[in-house]
Amino acid sequence: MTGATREVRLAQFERMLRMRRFEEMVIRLAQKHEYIGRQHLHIGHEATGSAVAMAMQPGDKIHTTHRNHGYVIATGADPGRAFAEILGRNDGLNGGKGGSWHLCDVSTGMLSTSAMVGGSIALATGAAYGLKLQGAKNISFAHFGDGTLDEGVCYEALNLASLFELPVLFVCENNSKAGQRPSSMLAAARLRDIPQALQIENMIVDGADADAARVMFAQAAERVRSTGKPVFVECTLERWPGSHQVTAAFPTGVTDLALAFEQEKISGKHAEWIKSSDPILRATRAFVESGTATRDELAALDARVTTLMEDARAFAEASPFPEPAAAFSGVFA
Amino acid sequence: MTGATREVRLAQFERMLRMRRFEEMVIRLAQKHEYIGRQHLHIGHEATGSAVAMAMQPGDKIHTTHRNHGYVIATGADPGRAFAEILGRNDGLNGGKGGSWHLCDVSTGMLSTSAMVGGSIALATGAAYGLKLQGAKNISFAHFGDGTLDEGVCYEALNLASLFELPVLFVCENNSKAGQRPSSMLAAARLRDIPQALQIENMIVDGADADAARVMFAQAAERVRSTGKPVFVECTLERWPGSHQVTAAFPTGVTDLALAFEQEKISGKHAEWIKSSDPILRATRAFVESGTATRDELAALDARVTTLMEDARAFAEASPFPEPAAAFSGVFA
Amino acid sequence: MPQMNLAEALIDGLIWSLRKDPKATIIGRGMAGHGPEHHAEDRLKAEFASRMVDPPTSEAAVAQLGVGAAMTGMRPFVHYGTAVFAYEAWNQFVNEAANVHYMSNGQIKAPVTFHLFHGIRGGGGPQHSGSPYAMYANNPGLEIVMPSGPRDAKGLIRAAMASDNPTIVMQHALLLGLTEEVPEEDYMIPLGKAEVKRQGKDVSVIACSRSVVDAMEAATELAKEGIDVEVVDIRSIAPLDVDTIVASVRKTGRMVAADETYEICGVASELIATVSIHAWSALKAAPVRVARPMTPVPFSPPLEKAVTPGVSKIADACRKACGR
Amino acid sequence: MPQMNLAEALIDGLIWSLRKDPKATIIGRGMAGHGPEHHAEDRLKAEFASRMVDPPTSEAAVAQLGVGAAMTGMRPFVHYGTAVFAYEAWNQFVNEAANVHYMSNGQIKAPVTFHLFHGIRGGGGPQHSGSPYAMYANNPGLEIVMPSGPRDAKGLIRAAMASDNPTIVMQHALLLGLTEEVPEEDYMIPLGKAEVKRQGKDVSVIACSRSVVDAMEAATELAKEGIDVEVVDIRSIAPLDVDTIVASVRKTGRMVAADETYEICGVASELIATVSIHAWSALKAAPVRVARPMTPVPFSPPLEKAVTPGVSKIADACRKACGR
Ligand SMILES: Cc1ncc(C[n+]2csc(CCOP(=O)(O)OP(=O)(O)O)c2C)c(N)n1
Ligand SMILES: Cc1ncc(C[n+]2csc(CCOP(=O)(O)OP(=O)(O)O)c2C)c(N)n1
Ligand SMILES: [Mg+2]
Ligand SMILES: [Mg+2]
Repeated sequence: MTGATREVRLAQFERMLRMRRFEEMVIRLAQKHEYIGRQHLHIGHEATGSAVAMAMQPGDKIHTTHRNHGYVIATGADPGRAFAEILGRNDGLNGGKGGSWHLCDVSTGMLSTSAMVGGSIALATGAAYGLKLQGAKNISFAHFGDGTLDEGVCYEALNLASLFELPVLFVCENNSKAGQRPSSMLAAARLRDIPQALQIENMIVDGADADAARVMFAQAAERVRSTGKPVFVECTLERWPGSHQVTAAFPTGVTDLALAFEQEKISGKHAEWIKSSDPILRATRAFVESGTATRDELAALDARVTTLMEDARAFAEASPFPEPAAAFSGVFA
Repeated sequence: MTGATREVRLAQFERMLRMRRFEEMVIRLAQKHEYIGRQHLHIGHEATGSAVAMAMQPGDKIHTTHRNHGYVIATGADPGRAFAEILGRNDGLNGGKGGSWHLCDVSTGMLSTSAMVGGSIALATGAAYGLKLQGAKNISFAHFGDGTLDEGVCYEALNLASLFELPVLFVCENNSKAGQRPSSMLAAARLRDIPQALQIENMIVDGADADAARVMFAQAAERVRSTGKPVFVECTLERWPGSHQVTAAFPTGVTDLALAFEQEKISGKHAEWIKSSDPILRATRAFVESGTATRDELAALDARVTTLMEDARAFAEASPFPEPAAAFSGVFA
Repeated sequence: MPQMNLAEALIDGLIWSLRKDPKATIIGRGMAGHGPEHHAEDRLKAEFASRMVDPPTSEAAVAQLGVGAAMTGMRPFVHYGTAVFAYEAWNQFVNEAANVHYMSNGQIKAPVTFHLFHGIRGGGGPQHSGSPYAMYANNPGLEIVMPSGPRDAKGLIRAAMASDNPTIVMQHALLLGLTEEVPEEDYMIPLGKAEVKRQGKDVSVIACSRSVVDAMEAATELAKEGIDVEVVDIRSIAPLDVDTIVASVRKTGRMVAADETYEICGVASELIATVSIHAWSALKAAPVRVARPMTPVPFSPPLEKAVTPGVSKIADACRKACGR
Repeated sequence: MPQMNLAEALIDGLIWSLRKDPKATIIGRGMAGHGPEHHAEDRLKAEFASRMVDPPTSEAAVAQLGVGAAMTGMRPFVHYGTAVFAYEAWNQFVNEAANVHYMSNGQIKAPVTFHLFHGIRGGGGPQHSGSPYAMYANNPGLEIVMPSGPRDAKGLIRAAMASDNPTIVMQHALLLGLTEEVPEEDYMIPLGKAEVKRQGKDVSVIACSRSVVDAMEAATELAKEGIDVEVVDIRSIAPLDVDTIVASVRKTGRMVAADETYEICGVASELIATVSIHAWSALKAAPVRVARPMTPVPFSPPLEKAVTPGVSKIADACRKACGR
């Protein structure tokens, strides 16, 4: 356990709940609306995403990948505008031009989502270079999956970061599956052998353990800030069974916090994931078992978050589609 | 020392001399002819190149880089046709279409020279895949420099070779300088940390020591043949001072075998390279000191090789330029 | 003749290729897409699982895996689920594969087939909607075909796999469900041959890929207005069948070039340039271009629609060419 | 006004860019080439060594180093010694840099400048002679300029560095030694503006990069034959200055498009298509195309010459356009 105050832990939990309830709403939106594109949900990654967001300071930058929703929400973008973007509406974060795969919010430091595998890691390395040249105290974060290590540009970016001593924190979400494949296709024994070979300080953390992840990222970010050099954190996660759904679905059901205490009620093909891998249920259990918060307190928080997401959804669905002419503006600055 | 017979060692030495005298002739041709393009000479790499060529068996394949001349000669291409190609003549190995940077001779297994850094290593990996699919007993060789490790495609190719267990021998000539740079720009402590991280068996050898290189490559090739898996051999070399010459020059002078025994006569700014890094002089010395061959024998061999190269030059210079119409043929098979 | 959708037809072409040539081999997965037609791949897997391999997300080295294997005599079919992924293999396509035969002076060939899903596909957004065949065409040494329907897809894939050259097959992602009668038996459609898909006398729409389908629909609509449209499917941008294109425009005297690559230096530009150079005197009016406008493809449906060449834009272009 | 060769002028443009904007920064080396003009770079190094960095041979990540830094407000100038090296960064140019502004709905910019040496350069052979600007032009979101002389090189580099967009500057490797009077002071040449480099009344040669130099020479030659050639240097393919091009052809009634990108879907194709679409009725004869034929560039000098567009091919094309 950690010495973090109750407030910090609850603040993280609230972020996690927002992330989860956001994604669950996305599934519902996808079931309801025809044009929504393919989604890569961040369910199961909330402990990591929230921990990363909490390690960020004002002025820090982050670049994400296709599995970006959690970061958008955790870093503080307006969920209504995020839903609106996913629906291609005028009030979307990107005015409808980007959609789910390109959500960004420069006001929160989330500079871009690249949906090309390897995009975020190299761009974040470039951002770190920019920050360094400007003498900023800020650092850059790169979010990407384990499959990204297959890409040559990822290796090149790691090398550049190490060689030029760039202040970038590499957040590798290892959900043990690249895309829809059974496992990452890297011939290394451990993912971290790659940054290790390139002399990048690296660590591993249980990416579904909220406290561990928060502590790890606080430390890692501090290392990057104090040394100016890159750090690589591998976050192990058990892939959410819904991840390779082409069409929207709730393979694990809508999250019910009560299940944290009623494990016997968990059944079905994905029981194992729900029981031991779901970071939300794990955190819920930890709060109550350690006496940090009561079930009622957590349920109340959840209710507030659920209402927030409901309002955000209403905002998004009320937003009109952009005028066709908008397609032609903004190609150049 | 090794148990190799005198014949094998002399055969290697002859290849090395051919390689050296070939390159020296290239410098002379470059001084004489206007259109010859930029050359990347293989001087100083002869121990490695000859060792690799001797480890090849009929049906094996090799892909090389811009620093390819040594391999072309060591694997047995006709030096006259190689000179002709470098001069852009009709009798060139590639009919004048390739020039120095793209010499190849399919009859000797030298499938291509790619002048794009990272080209040879990925193509050779593909060739190994082809050989494996065809159930051939043959293996594939990839020649490349240390700077190639900067390229993402190199990393990807290493990963593929390891993952798919492909019979490819990676020959990394580490001349400690990528291109004209003072040193390789890889953040790894050792080049081999990259193949190591990707679980590729790897070794290092003094690439300017003819015997050591020959033995190492014989073993390495045998490993690839018997396991069907890749092996990575790093060959350390001291970069020849002429390597970053934009215009042709003899910074170390035309090689005089006698200098192997008259070290006090070696002077000038590159004395150190000539004294301790030149693989030809090192081999000459080793022969005589171990009593394996006499100075006269070696000098006679050198004279034969020199004549051979002189004849080859004459052949090449007598070859006409191709007809302009030839430019338009052979785009498609 | 059985009905097949394009996904089934391309898988059929692939199956024939593998049956006929033991050197044919497959690198990649998801050959029939991830949409409702994806089950078409099951037949291929059932018969040839052992000749298929699932590579890492390493587009550049994977391309060379194919090229290098081809240089040893194999005939790899390398699939990229979305054309833009192959941007990571640009050098390997245009500067390695394309040069193998020429720069060796014919000593060696690279009979590899690259198969890519391209096009504005509904929700692909700025990064996943690319149609790079005009870019590839601006480089020698690659054969490039763009099947517009199931029958062509099967026959062109067979021909691509039989070709001794590196060949790129560009399949429009939105055509995978398109259905028509397709011969069951093995057949090839020669690379580099255009086909007149509809005879007409008033205006020639020269098109390829999805724009052929749109042009056929526009032609039906325009017939009601008394405009008789000829639709020429170029099928291949390299080689380009200049004769068939020019013959059509000589006949009708008017042309619309319709294609989904971007406007500037795109396929439609080339078609107009080709006709202007070779049949200028036969033109009775200025040629008209329907192409993807110079803007990234936005995600939002009404915006995406605004940048997509389609039936009504092609019909309007025909009206314009005919002075209506 | 001092005489400068193109290498000196481009370095001068760069020096002004660095002086005027503390956010300007340089990634790469050998900005003045490796030929006899390479010393021009010394001035830059003397004044700004601390703002230059020498990257590894990692073209893709190096492109993103520039793009990512640009997204934080820097203005990186990223140099590739030979244009084809940037093929390894294709995705990073056309699918990352080009989309940043649009897909964020204008939230963020990527003011990076990519600088590439292109062209058939004497001995470059099949793999090192690429001129990919037609390919880049077939993609939205990139500004692309091709200076044909020192004065333009300096002014266009300054403008590229001041632009808020990703900009590609394509320098023809063989023009580095070209000398003319270049203003010493700081100035910019607006991106996207063509320039009539020679007034004429019989035929318009629309060209760019090295072909402008060749066209000027051809014009001098043709003047002796009584053919008065107008030479339009488009200078930029994105944006394309359609008005200036069309105005010239409207004046002369005849056009030759001359450019070194490949024939199919190349810049010359675009120029002919543009004129055919916008000024068809002004044409008195079929347009003529001078472009790189569809073959890799062979190494051997006579073969290389055979595939190089040049003075005599442009002159012949003008004669043809004029019916001589
Ligand atoms: C350059 C490129 N190649 C392929 C793809 C297709 N693709 C999308 S997601 C993905 C898997 C990525 O795996 P990982 O990085 O582990 O992320 P995860 O989805 O597991 O979070 C792939 C291959 C792509 N988007 N970009
Ligand atoms: C993709 C690509 N990028 C850059 C270059 C330019 N280049 C030619 S040789 C070279 C250095 C290669 O170094 P190394 O692999 O160590 O080989 P060496 O010349 O030292 O033998 C570079 C960068 C190239 N040919 N291809
Ligand atoms: Mg993953
Ligand atoms: Mg080296």
